[in-house]
Amino acid sequence: MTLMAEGVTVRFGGILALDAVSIEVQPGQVASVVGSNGSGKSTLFNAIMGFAGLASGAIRLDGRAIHELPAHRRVQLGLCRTFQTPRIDPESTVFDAIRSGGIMSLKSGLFAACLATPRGRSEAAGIDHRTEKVLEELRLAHLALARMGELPVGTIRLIDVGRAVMGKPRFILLDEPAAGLSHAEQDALKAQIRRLASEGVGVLLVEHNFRFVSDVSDHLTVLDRGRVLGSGRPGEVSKRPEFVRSYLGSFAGKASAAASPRAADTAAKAPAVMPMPLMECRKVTARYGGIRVCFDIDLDVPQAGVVALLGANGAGKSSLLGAISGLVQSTGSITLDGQRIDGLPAHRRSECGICFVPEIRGNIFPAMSVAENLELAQRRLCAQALDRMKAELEQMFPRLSERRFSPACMLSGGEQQMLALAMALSLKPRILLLDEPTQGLAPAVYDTLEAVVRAIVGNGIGVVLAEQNAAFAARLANQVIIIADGRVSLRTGAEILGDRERLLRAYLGAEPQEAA
Amino acid sequence: MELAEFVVRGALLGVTYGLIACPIALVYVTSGTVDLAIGAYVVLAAAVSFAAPGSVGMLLAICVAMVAASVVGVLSSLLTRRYQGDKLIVILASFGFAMMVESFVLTFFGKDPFVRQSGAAPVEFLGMPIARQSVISATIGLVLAASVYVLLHRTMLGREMRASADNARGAAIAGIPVRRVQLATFILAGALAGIAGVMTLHGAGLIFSSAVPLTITSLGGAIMFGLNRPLHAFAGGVVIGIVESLSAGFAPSQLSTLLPFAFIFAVLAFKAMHGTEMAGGRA
Amino acid sequence: MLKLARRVALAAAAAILAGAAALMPASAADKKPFKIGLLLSLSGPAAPFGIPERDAVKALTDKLNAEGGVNGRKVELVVYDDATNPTEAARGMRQLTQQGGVVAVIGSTIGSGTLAAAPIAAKASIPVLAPNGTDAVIARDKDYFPWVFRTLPADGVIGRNLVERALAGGARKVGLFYQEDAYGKGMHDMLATMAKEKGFSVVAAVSAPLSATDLAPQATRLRNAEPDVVLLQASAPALGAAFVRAATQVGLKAPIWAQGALGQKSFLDAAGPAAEGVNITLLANWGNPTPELAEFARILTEAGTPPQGFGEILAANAFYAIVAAAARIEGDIDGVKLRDALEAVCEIKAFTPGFSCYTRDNHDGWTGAAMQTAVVRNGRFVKR
Amino acid sequence: MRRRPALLPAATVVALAVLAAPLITGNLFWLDTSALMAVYALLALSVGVSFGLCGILSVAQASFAALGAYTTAILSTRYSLHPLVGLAAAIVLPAVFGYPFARLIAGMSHLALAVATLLFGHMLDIALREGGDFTGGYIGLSGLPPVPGPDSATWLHVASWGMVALVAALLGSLYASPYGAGMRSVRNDPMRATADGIDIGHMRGVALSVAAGIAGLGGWLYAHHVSYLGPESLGPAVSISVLLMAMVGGVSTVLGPIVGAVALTLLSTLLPGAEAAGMFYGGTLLLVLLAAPKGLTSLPALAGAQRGADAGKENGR
Repeated sequence: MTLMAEGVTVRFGGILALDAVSIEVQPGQVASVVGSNGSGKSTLFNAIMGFAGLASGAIRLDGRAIHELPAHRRVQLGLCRTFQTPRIDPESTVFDAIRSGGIMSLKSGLFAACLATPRGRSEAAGIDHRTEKVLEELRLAHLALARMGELPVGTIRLIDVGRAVMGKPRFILLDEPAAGLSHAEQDALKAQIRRLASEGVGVLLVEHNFRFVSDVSDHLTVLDRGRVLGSGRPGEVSKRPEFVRSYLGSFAGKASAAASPRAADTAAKAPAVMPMPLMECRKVTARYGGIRVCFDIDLDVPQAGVVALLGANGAGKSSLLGAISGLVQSTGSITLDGQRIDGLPAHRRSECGICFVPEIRGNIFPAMSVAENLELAQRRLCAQALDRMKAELEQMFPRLSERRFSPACMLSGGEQQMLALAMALSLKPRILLLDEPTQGLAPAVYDTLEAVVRAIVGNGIGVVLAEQNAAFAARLANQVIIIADGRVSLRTGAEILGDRERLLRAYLGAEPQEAA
Repeated sequence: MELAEFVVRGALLGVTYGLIACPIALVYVTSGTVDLAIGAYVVLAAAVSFAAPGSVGMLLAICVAMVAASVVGVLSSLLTRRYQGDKLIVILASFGFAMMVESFVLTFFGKDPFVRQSGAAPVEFLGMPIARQSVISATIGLVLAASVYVLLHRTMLGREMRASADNARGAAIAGIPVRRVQLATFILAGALAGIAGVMTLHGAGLIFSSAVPLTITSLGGAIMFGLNRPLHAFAGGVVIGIVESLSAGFAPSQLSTLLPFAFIFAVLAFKAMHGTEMAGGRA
Repeated sequence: MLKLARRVALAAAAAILAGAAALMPASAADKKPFKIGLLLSLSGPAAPFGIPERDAVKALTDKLNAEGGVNGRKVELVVYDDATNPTEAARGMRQLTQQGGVVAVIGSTIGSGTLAAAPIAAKASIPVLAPNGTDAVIARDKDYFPWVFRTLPADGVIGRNLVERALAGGARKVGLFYQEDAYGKGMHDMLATMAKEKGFSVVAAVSAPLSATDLAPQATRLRNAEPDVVLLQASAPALGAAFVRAATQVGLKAPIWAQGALGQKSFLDAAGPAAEGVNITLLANWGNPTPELAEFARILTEAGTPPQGFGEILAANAFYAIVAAAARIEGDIDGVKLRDALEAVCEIKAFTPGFSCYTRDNHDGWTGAAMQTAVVRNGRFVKR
Repeated sequence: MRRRPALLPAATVVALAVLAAPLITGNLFWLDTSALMAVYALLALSVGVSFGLCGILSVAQASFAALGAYTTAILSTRYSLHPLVGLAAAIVLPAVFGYPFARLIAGMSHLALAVATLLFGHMLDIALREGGDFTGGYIGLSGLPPVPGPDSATWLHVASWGMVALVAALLGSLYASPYGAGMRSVRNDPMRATADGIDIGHMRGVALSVAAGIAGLGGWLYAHHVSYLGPESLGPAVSISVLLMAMVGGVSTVLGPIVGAVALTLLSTLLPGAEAAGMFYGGTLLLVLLAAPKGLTSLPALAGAQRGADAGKENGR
């Protein structure tokens, strides 16, 4: 009576996404998987559910190998999952969204549905009844008729859990269910998870919110770059150094001593609050369609200074940067050098000097060569400026000229990050928005990256740095803003780096919300 | 030898399809939609060039095709701006526009075929007589395909187009006005279709109702090898021409029209079964 | 939408006013006018035939009315475009017979349109004059047979005639190019039967859809089969021209015998020098006209629609058949009277020779003698 | 009111048909138009089920109708079977064909699937033309028996719209049921649907099968109403125009395709005809698509949503 993954290995092209990972969930147990971005948590879910093929290993349910079965058969056998990015139809009602989780349990088919036979109707009524029950358990009954698109992301996640529960699963896999949930919603979710476990359902949880994880889990597995780093009871695991490293950034432990003085240096050069910020954001709220992902955020960016946005995955950092750059729908005001820019389309904001480097190097053109990428970014420069820019970049990123003719997608992660920064600089930005520049990079690159960002700041550019890797961010930052659940949870100077306990608390959303 | 002749004739015939398939793919990569009026621009250009002889007429014809294409470009922009996502509406709208153009051509340029023959003697190629015009058309077709390659890979506009296709978000970040680039692609597609029209006028000729069959065959050719590569689409068009020719040359006449359709259908079904579809199309 | 509705309303009002204006002089005349319905393909693939048909009837009607009409009765036309679609043809017939108040219908341009529409006309007791050769249109076993009259020789008759003339020179190996529709396919099937009867062989039969443009592969296949003579069964001028051009290009040297439907100016224009030497069996030859035909050409040219091909002839045959029948009727004209009168018509002011008589059993009227052989010389059809 | 109102579309159809009856009976042309609208409405509903409900962008609905129409035409002319026998065959045959066909093409992207189904339509068209005496070849089949029942004008109106209302009632019930919700989730998000335990391949097969059956019914009505059937009658061009009808009316509701069929048939009847017809028709189509890209039935909701969005913007500033 267990769900087991045995030595699961998954490859995407040449990349080893999971390397012989084994994990086990018992009925009535809550097991969690934690790990940084790109550690393979979602891939593990996909492998268990049948959305990703195994290179080797096995998935067993009650001892029976199920990894040859198509995904929907596995669901029918009693596995169920939620998605990290909720997959919703914004037009459907909450009631319908939850109800759809129960459809596979229908015994009557098409004819019953078309003819509305008594049996079909009673089955439908049964599903409706269960839906109502789940709504009540989640304390969402008042929202039954609301459209999914109008709800905040936290509520949507909760609904997604309800949808999974509807299928009466024996094992339920929750992919970051607590990201973006308010405390009250988190409590409702915790209660729901505990109830499920007490009813004998096995729960496998992937979650960044460590407080949440430690509250509900019986067992914890730490994944790091596709491998199991360690496992055990939550209380024990969180004390192990490898966990802290994986969670706060790979060199947090070793760097903390060295980083503080450097950060303090920078802080001394540029005071935490500039008298006249270069960019001011007031009450910025970002939304995708109808889903709001961060709320009323104020942000000032000084010239030649670094503001670090910290927070767990899904806290709303990227959305805020997207909102500032014009790629994500938003409300609130954004002023650059006294000029309102919030009404402009993204490419106009780029011309004004707002330059965004999205996560995973989202500003480069993978199919085009390095030279073409740079030419595109430099196309507005006059001949003189172009020569100067080329010389500057040559000096800053010597690797890039060596690889100028290879397509960007063939570069290593570190080289791609350099290209992404080079392209951003080519646009002559005044404000640079960096989203998780360290994501997926080997720690060896961190020092280079740090030097580059320092050089950029030295040129008088204001930088907003969104990072999960707190240690890396804090080495550069003049000001640190910690975002949890789409809201500012702590606003402080770089000195917080010295106080790892407090940083961890704020980071995990345990710090009291910012006093307005 | 016989086989070779049918292949060569098919390739010559396929150049026209290729020249229509190529802009279909161009529009698709930059704006994710399909302009079903592309065949209508071909007919429109042929009609204008037929009515206004000489090189001025040809230029005028190509310009008219570009103007018509820009109408669909603007429509596409309007429709996607107001209602993000649904590319099907744009495709249907372009079909509506194609109906308008066909009717316009019939009303103002008449029902008769648009053909202008040179009367030049055929040339010998590997011992087979081939119309001089076919050679010229094939040359123009290859030159245009090469120009599309050069445009995409050696000019800034081309890079902006590829960038918009490769990573629209990144393009916006780099300050590329993606919508304007998309409109430019529509107009460029119109120009290519216009040239195809003028070419066909001097070759096989066409009539007001040729637009839809041309579009469907070319779209089939374009989609076979991946709609997101303009040059692959061109090759797809040429392959369709060859299949048509072989089918006309060897199959019983009852089957000769059916086989090219069955060929495209089979390629699409094969791709879908082997999961290469994802790489082939984004829609 | 409101604007559209208003525009439609305005257009309707204008149409009513115009209609009323047109009625004024007619009502002032001695006798009530009668209406003829035109159910023709004015758009879609068959528009190249439907449009000249409409233009010819319009020109002839204007002339007739100017001359005082038929026994003092003027003729009015009600036009419906079936868009080369049998569904629309059926609907159009319903509109013409129910709302149009017509006493006869000319149409449809192609056989399937007539086949779809004829039962409706029969139910409404309105005679139909079909300007197409599709054999099934005049099939005796159909309920609507008493109501349909053909205004040219049937496809079977024309086809047989063409084959006989083409083989008169002693050719034994025949190649065929046909367009993929009822017209082309009918020839293909008949040729196979005739080959058995007469002992010649069909060495290659190739086809293309009406939308085809480049026919070099088809011409090559025919060339490789080395026929003595090539039959060309196409009605679409673009397709016929594309074929003869391809034939010249690929070096297909055998003489080409084309079916009369290609006897059109647009075929000559589109084919250019490639048409030189092509033999054709014509219903009427605009290039070498009889005095009557020259007069018809003058009427058409004055109306701004100069003659193009055979569509005008077929439509004129239909028109004059109706006129001849109407002339025999005293009192009010209705469908039944007109049909009965048509079945007694032996004299039509037709431009196609070979009209025998419409009788109760013969609704075909024209025989193979209608056809005359011509050859293309210097861009004109000349008598062979 | 959590349930979608299952019988509302059918009731609306009945009400409108009754209201229109006095205008139509006694006028054979409008009666004819009304029956044809019903045929198109059935075909557009078929698009609604395949694309609107389950996300299969099939451009072969008229070809399914042709399958049904030819089935009943051959049965009633060649074998002199009663049209009601043909009715069963005309629905069942396309439905049985639809399932494996859907499994074959379901892996394609929207666009490839649209092209493939359009090509299928062309192939069927050629097969029918080359079918010789069996299918009537290029000439088609004529002299089909009329729609069974009293030979009265009103009956045709009642029978054809009765069929539409019946299908609308069945579909209304399907759309409102959990099973229909399953199909809708296959359209919205196949991955999500899989995670809900739905076999999306099977679901698509069922949806296309139902759609083909409805199209077959439309084909039956066409065959016995027009009484002539040729290859052009229900060819690929009709597939495209019924797709347009469904989209113009609103493809994801039961009523939308019916509204679209009525609207576009009226449009083509009322707009000036002949050579310039395409300009008027195409132009009006563009205007409608610009005004209501989610379909005419979405117009009221759309106006509301627009107001909401404007209000949101003002708040934001």
